[in-house]
Amino acid sequence: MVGLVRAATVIALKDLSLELRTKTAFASGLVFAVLVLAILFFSRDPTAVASRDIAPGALWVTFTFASILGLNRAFVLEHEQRAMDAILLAPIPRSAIFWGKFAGNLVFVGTIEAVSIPLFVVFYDVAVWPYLPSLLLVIALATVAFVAVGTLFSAIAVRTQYAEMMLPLLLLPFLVPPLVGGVQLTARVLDGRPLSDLGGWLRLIGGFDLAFVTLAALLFPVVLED
Amino acid sequence: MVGLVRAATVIALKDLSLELRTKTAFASGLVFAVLVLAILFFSRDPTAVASRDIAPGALWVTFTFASILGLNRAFVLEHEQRAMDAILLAPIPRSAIFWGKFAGNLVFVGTIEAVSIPLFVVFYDVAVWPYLPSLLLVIALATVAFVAVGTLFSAIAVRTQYAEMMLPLLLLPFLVPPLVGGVQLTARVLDGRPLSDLGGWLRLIGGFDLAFVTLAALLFPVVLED
Amino acid sequence: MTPIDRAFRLARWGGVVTGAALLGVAGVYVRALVYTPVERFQGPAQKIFYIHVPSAWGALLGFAVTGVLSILYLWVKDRRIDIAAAASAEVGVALSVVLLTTGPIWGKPIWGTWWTWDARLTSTLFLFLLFVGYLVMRGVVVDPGLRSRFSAVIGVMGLVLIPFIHLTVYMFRTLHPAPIVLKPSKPSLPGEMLVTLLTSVAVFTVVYLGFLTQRYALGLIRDLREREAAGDA
Amino acid sequence: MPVPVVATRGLARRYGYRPVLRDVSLELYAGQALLLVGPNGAGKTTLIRVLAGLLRPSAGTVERHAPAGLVGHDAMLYPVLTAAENLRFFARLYGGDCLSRVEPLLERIGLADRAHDRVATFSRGMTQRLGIARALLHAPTLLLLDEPLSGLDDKNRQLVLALLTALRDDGAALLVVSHQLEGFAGVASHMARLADTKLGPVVALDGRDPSAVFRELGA
Amino acid sequence: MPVPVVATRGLARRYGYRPVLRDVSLELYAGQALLLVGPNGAGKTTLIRVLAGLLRPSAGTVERHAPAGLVGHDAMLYPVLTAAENLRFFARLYGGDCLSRVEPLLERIGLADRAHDRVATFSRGMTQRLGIARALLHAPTLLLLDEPLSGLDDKNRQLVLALLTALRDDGAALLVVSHQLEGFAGVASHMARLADTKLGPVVALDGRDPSAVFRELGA
Ligand code: HEM
Ligand SMILES: Nc1ncnc2c1ncn2[C@@H]1O[C@H](COP(=O)(O)OP(=O)(O)OP(=O)(O)O)[C@@H](O)[C@H]1O
Ligand SMILES: Nc1ncnc2c1ncn2[C@@H]1O[C@H](COP(=O)(O)OP(=O)(O)OP(=O)(O)O)[C@@H](O)[C@H]1O
Ligand SMILES: [Mg+2]
Ligand SMILES: [Mg+2]
Repeated sequence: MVGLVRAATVIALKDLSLELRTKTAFASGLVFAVLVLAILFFSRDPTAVASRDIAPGALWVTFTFASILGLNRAFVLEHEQRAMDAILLAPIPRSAIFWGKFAGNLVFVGTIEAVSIPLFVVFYDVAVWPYLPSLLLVIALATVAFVAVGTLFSAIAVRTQYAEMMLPLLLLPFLVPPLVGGVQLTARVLDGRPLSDLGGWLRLIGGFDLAFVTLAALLFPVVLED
Repeated sequence: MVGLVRAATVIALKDLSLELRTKTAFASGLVFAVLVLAILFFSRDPTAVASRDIAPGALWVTFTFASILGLNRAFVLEHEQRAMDAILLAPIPRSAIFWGKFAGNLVFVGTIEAVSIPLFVVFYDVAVWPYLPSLLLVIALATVAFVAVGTLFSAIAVRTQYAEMMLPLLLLPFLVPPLVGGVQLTARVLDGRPLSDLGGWLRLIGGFDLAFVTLAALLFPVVLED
Repeated sequence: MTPIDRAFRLARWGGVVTGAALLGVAGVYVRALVYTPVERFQGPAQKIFYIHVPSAWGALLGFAVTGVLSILYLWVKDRRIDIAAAASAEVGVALSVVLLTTGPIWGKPIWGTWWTWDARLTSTLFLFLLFVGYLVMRGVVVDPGLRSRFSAVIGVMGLVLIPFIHLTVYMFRTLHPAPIVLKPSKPSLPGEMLVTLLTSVAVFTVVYLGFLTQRYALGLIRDLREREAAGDA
Repeated sequence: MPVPVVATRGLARRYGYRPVLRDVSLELYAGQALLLVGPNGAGKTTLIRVLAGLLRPSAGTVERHAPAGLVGHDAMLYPVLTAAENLRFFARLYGGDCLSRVEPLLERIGLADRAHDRVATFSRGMTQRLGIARALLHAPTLLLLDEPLSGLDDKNRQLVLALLTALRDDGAALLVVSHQLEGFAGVASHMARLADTKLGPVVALDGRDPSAVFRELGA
Repeated sequence: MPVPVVATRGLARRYGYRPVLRDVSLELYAGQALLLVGPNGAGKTTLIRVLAGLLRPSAGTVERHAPAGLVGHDAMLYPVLTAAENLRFFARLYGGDCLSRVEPLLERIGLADRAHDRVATFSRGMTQRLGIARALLHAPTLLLLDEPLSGLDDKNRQLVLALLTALRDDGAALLVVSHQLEGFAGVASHMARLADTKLGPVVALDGRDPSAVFRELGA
């Protein structure tokens, strides 16, 4: 158990130190957010659609795509010179690799999200500040779900020699519940509805998290075997 | 000149045969389109926003992301065992490599677009059929622009060891003109405005194509040198 | 009789069953068009009902079977289970294509729209996409052992995903008709139509089984060929 | 009698359906250094990866009583990290006092002055040495080396051979795959040949020169 | 007097600010086979890549009168394509009658039976051989080989050495980098040493054994 936590931390920290050095998550979070916002902004006829109504969608589309790119990165790195083999040789529980990557990816995606949110406030002048806590809770819940599945699938994708295309192909269907939930909750939260009204959606995403984090952790070793 | 065309064809065909074998472009075009559509649908309050109003945005967001993934793929392949070096040794003009990759990517992105458009008709039931020719023209124009820039930048990105993140980072700013143009034009075309009304936008994108295809072709050899 | 001969015989049987089933489908349609009353509100459009609903049934059956076989594979690790799972997925995808085309064709006249993001539609759609990805992945991974394990993992994940998607979209208003046959109270469908529906469901089940046997046999043959090529006992 | 550090019984491995190893039974004891030779495509790398636990055998059993140190065809390093960062990462992964061994090891393989350059900028021989250092981080009692001398110049070949001899004398068990036999006279205690999926007899060298024994192994 | 196939004058190359080659002047004529030796990190690979035109020199000039055939540390192949697909692709790229040489070459390097397996599934020695075949596709008059024997077993080492000798006799110019000198007696006509960024004198072997000359080159 101690071994697991220690190993997972070591792995996560390695990925994060790389991220800190390159700042790619930060930068791309920024660029993605701006671009999606721009496209959706210019695509709509301002008289017909209030920006408020598409803000949540834009927010989540950004999160999704920025994250998918990040997720791939995590295993491409391990694959390049087969460094993953050296990790597998170490006397650590294999699930530690999952938890390490999972944690690393969470921080990575978290950064992207942290960067984009302020941009939305600016672009769509939606007043988030009052609802920030609930909003963050919602985002966190949805993020955990798809990062867990993404971590599992990127380990598969990287070994198909077409990682860039294969990951989204496998992952996207699994994004429906967390994203729809996230979007709905975001919209409602921004309408100033208290979390208590949103029990249904929260339970749904919570359940999804529980189910798939467990499942991913259990299935991960199967994917690593050779 | 003959040499250039021949070499470019050989390179493009190699990439396309790989695509045909794996169908990843086709499949991921499908999945991407559907997911973006789903997210944007569920993200909006149906009473507030008519699907027509966000269809163009959705369309172009899909194109963008699906393409970015495809563009990366093209050079990751070359980089894996340094196969690109062997290509550089061949007695062919280096611009042939650009045109080959460019052509390959165009077909790839074209497939994705061809797959997504029908889906939009079904999901948003926007009546495109009457406007199809103009719509295709618009899409073609915008696509050429960002595939050209994308081909150039993916050659850079692949050598930064962070290709997945670096390409979008470099590319996205250049997508603003073609995408905003594309989105605007799509919206107007779907409103049944004749192309003659849209001269301004068309000229903008046309000019962008001209400028950046030329520039990319010229700068490409610089990127290859070591 | 060598395994490969046996596989070929199985394939032939599959062919026979499929053929018979397809004849059955034709029969059902004769009955549907000629002997079954035209639905009062929907008119002839409703006739598509007799292919739409059974194909839905067949598709879901196919995916469910794949999911279950995936779990089984992780347990037993027998390559034949993997081949069967893949076969079932293929049939499922094929039938969902039927479903996803008949649906909108029906929807346009009835609902006035090709598509609506209702629970059942959306879950079918994404289920379909998931298994498209499943098949693409199988096409890309060459090592059979690896391919089987990856497939199984995706299959299991998919099985768990479906209820979630359904629930998700269910929290939206729904256009799609509620179950009209499988419900506690007695079926709310005119007897004539009900009989036609049930026969066509039965027929499609046979269609599924026929295709399944065929694809399974073919997979088995390909597999045996691979082993021969590799000169493995 | 002592227990082998690693032992296989009736080991077989297929890729897809191509059999690569058939019925391989092998025992390796502490202080032994087995020099494994065989033609290209014989299955040497496959055997090593199975012994290391990176490949599951298709049949038969593998018993390993210690985490192996592995030098493979790839360096198993992160090109984007520096030499020191690479070793430190794996040292942390192994835990214990491994971290304290990073500096000395870099010193030993003559990369101390390049410790803070990214591995991506290393020459082939430098990468190879760093890969060897990585394998020695946790002072393994079982060392699996797949062509450890490839890409090394004269000086470094001697250095690595000396390193291996020292490890063997300290009681580690070594399995070395190599196509070039020169220099292994002092290192290898036993020798065997793997050819068309079968492992030949393991013969003790007793000071004879590997190249001499090579012929007698019927190459 | 004949013109050299490749010639450099005052060649220098830096990576960033680290000088790797200083003032290298070298001439290679048809029918010559220069065996280039030197410690790890001396700059041999860098020199070869500059000669091939893959790296721009930081100073000095390179004159090459023919497209080079290059065998490098990486195989320069597509792992996702089969052996035959790889060779056919590059043959088409070179044009001419190269396509007709694919089959014979696969035969020659003993990979005909594996022609339709993906390179990703090849053993190291198989990949190395395929890389060599790739370099020979267009019957180059200038061959640059960076450790061509690495990963090859005895039989294939002989095979490749014979191949090189034949090419030299047909009037190709060879530059071979190698850390193992055995077997090059018949192949190499000249020998030189590259050490700490400087290229030493190019000495003619005149049938002497490279290992003997190696010492006299002051290694
Ligand atoms: C899980 C997949 C599906 C199942 C099990 C299913 C089942 C059914 C059933 C039982 C009916 C008969 C209801 C009635 O007539 O009262 C029906 C009707 C219909 N379905 Fe589906 N369906 C599925 C997917 C789809 C899809 C993907 C579409 C595409 C738009 C679709 C469109 C329709 C339409 C338009 C009707 C007629 C609605 C009406 O009668 O008012 N269905 N479906
Ligand atoms: N991932 C793989 N998939 C399919 N076949 C493989 C794979 N890896 C190796 N093989 C095959 O297994 C056989 C043995 O490969 P292996 O790498 O073990 O040989 P080797 O003895 O190490 O050869 P070398 O001396 O060239 O390194 C070869 O025929 C090779 O083609
Ligand atoms: N891409 C690069 N960036 C920075 N430095 C590099 C790069 N490639 C090589 N070097 C440095 O240049 C020097 C020479 O490298 P090179 O690969 O030419 O050596 P080499 O003679 O081939 O060594 P080996 O015998 O190990 O292959 C080394 O110090 C290496 O670290
Ligand atoms: Mg090997
Ligand atoms: Mg070198």
